Amino acid sequence: MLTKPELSPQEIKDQKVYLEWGLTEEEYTTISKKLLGRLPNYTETGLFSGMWSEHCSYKNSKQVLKKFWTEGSRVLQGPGEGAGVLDIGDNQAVVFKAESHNHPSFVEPFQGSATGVGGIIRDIFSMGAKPVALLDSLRFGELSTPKNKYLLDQVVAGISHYGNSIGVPTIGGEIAFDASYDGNPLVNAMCVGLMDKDKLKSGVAKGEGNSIIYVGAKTGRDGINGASFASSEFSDGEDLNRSAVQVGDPFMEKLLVDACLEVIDKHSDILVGIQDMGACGLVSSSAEMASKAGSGLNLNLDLVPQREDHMTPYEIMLSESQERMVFCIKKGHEQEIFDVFKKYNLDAVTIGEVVNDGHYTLTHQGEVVCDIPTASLVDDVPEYQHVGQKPKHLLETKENFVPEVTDVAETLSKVLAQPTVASKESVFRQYDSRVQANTVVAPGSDAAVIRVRNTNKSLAMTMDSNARYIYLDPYIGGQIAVSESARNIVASGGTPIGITDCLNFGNPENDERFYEMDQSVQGISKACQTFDAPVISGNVSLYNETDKKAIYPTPVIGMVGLIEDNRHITTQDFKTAGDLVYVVGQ
Amino acid sequence: MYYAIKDALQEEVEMISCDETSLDGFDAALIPGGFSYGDYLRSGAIAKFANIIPALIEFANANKPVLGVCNGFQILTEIGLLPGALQHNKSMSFISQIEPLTVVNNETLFTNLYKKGQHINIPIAHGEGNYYCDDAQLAELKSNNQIVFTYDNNPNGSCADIAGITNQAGNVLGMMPHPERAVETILGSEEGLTLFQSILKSFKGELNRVN
Amino acid sequence: MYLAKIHITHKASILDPQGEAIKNALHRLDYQDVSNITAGKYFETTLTSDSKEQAEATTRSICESLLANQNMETFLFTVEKVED
Amino acid sequence: MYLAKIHITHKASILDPQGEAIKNALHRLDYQDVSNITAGKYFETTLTSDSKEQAEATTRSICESLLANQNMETFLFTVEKVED
Ligand SMILES: Nc1ncnc2c1ncn2[C@@H]1O[C@H](COP(=O)(O)OP(=O)(O)O)[C@@H](O)[C@H]1O
Repeated sequence: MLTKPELSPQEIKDQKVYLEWGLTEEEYTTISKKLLGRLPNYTETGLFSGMWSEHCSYKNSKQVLKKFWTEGSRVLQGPGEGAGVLDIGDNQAVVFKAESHNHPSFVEPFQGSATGVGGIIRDIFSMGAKPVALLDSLRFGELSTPKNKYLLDQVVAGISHYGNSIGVPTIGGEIAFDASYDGNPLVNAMCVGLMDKDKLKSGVAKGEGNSIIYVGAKTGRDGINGASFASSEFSDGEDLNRSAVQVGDPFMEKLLVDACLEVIDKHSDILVGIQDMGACGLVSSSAEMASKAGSGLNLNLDLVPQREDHMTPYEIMLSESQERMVFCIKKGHEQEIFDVFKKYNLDAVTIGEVVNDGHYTLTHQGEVVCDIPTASLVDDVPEYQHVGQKPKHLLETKENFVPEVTDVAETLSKVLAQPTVASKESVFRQYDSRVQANTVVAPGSDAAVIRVRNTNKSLAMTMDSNARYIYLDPYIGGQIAVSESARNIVASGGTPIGITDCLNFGNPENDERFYEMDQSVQGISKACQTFDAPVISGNVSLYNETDKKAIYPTPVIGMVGLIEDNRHITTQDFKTAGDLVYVVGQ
Repeated sequence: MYYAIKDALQEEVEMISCDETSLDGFDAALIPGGFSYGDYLRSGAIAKFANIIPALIEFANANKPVLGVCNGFQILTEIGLLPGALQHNKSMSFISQIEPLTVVNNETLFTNLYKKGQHINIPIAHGEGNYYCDDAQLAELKSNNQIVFTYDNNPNGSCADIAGITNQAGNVLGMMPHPERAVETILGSEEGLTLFQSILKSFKGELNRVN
Repeated sequence: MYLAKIHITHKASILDPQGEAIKNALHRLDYQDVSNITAGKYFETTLTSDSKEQAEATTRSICESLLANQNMETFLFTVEKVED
Repeated sequence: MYLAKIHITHKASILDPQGEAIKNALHRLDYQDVSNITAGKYFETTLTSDSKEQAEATTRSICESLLANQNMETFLFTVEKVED
């Protein structure tokens, strides 16, 4: 991909290169005939392929996501921004979101999981919140193969590296092993932040003449067009032709957090919008910010800080280099931002401005390399309607299987020895769970608890999913996942107040896989409503298949609960010999 | 660290940027943990060139108390205020857990409120906490009573179970465990607070407070 | 006995945060003549293989399977015969 | 322009946790002919110094002050002239 000479619009059409980049025939036709009225050039085709990928556009899942219950009295910001925000009283708000980094973690487990953590942290502080906790939900194939052991070790090391270095405690999560994740491990990370309610920021670019400022690390050829890559199935041979891996630099991100929070704190009046550069890098962050306000943008790519020589516009726009953010700043106040970033030794550069014509225009070395309606990248993406079909395995009823247990003690110890059931201490001891000195309940109990400094309140949080239940009954299974989270929160002394989710599924174009997603989302939604815990953010990871075999349907729930009085905090362990043990429930 | 002093100890504390060049007017210097400069190369290696370091060395040489915790300990060895070095943990992985320690020397200005031989629980969280020094150095540490804390079940491979040492003069303490994370019951332990109270006590006894 | 000397370096175009951090530190310290620095790894292994070819094959194999992360790194090695 | 190649290795008398961990991993993987392995660091720096002597002096100085921790590590380097 790096050395390919740039093809002309006609060559792209004739050689059907867009197919390689993940655009379908129909999509390409819509773009050239309906949206542009001409053939898109090389750069434009690249931008469309990234922005129209499932990862950026949710074109196959929007229909389902609309079914989530997103209301509730505490919601300050529901799905649609970098992260969701809930009111927790006293002018304070909790911000959280979960994100998957499945494919990158399979290709390069250490950096893949590390950059997953870096990305989710950026989503949190781009809302104006200080990141206070991380959680992770992991799935691997059985530990009997060296490859899966390697993946587990490296993924955990990557999370530990990034989270520990940046100084955000990793305080909870879950891990399970099953053959269905062979070749398709799941690495989902969740970040929770705290902020003053009135500091809430959003990712928007508006106001003619306002400046678009690029801050953070330089752009290199890392993970070019990773989003369209993440949104396709892969086969075993692919290991060989990968594009350059993204490498995270937690130290850089630590400076970035501090600098961004300083801007939000002290220069709020000139900060129109802020967003992190995640999937599809500069194009997706800037185009989404503009589309929210119906604005256009003029960007000069020569001004983008670059780490490597001779980068093409396509590479600059679709690079997924880490630790970068975009600001929209009121015209004339740019220097205030530069001064803040200078203190932290970080790049901050004006790369363009907001315009009112609705056009997304890029220039590079004096030439216009892209001139398309902003809306065509974001709002005009087709939404696909799928109709699910109940999977075959659910139609064939089997006889109830009743296991025969002869030696209870032996069976119990066998069950406890299962990696999925066994203690996860060897994993979570690698995570600094107490940095920031607010951790009241560290990993090892039901939910983890972080106190809110200077108040008598705490937050409980947990991540849960049980894919087998969902495989066997997606609707009820979805409810069970939320209920398990809620039990963990309640058992720690909290009241559930909201959830985030990561929807990990197979290919949605397959009716049975679609059914699993659709039904489990409805189950989740129903349970959320019952618990008065709305869905405020989330992420979708589809096409988790290797050689046509899908993972178990694995929607992961990340739930946060509020503990109104720290005296209510409860831990899981038995306290004193002789205490009575009760079983409650059905 | 900042909150441990401000909220738990209720004393005046100020954060100083590594770009400052003076520690004038301060009674004690506390170097917290936390991956300075990303811990690239070796923990603390790059930090040793921060602008504040000459002032810190001068401060220590003037016999004022200096405490380095975790990354702070690593920095103190890198700049030569404490002997030895901190290597990768024997297991090569990061370890975060609550660790039982023994107070070996309670006659320092950092430990005068502990009992000799007292067992305390303090969290550790590090990847490079495996203390190393050569035999001659170790003999010297022992004969000068510079070993202040030892691990009860050596988690990282440190020589002689060392968790914390002072310099010869006894005014510089470096330790891998985090006393500042054990200063409130809600955080699980108050046994780290005693260390900060000890510093305070030795002050109230010996020095007139500046500020 | 054979001695293998193995060098592992970053592939070009992969971000090398360690090299960057060191370079910045050196510039702050006024080593103005250092224009670039890249950080890599170096291993020395002694092998009891029967022949130089076998020692080379083993070395290549451990580089590929363990020492180098071929997503991001390349390796180079030499093998020489040494006294037992 | 000069190119310096710098090797940093553990002093022989000091246990090298990284080398040990790798050796154990190799033995688990059944590389029986690997009898020992030591882990070190490798740096390449380009220098714009005026002379080879100056490039060597700079390299020595950055090794001593930054790259190696002389409590436990030793360094070795070579400097060669390269095309600009
Ligand atoms: N990947 C992980 N990261 C951090 N903590 C984890 C991880 N996996 C499990 N834990 C912690 O281990 C404890 C037990 O987890 P789990 O076995 O899922 O318990 P349960 O089934 O009771 O929820 C919890 O405190 C959980 O947060």
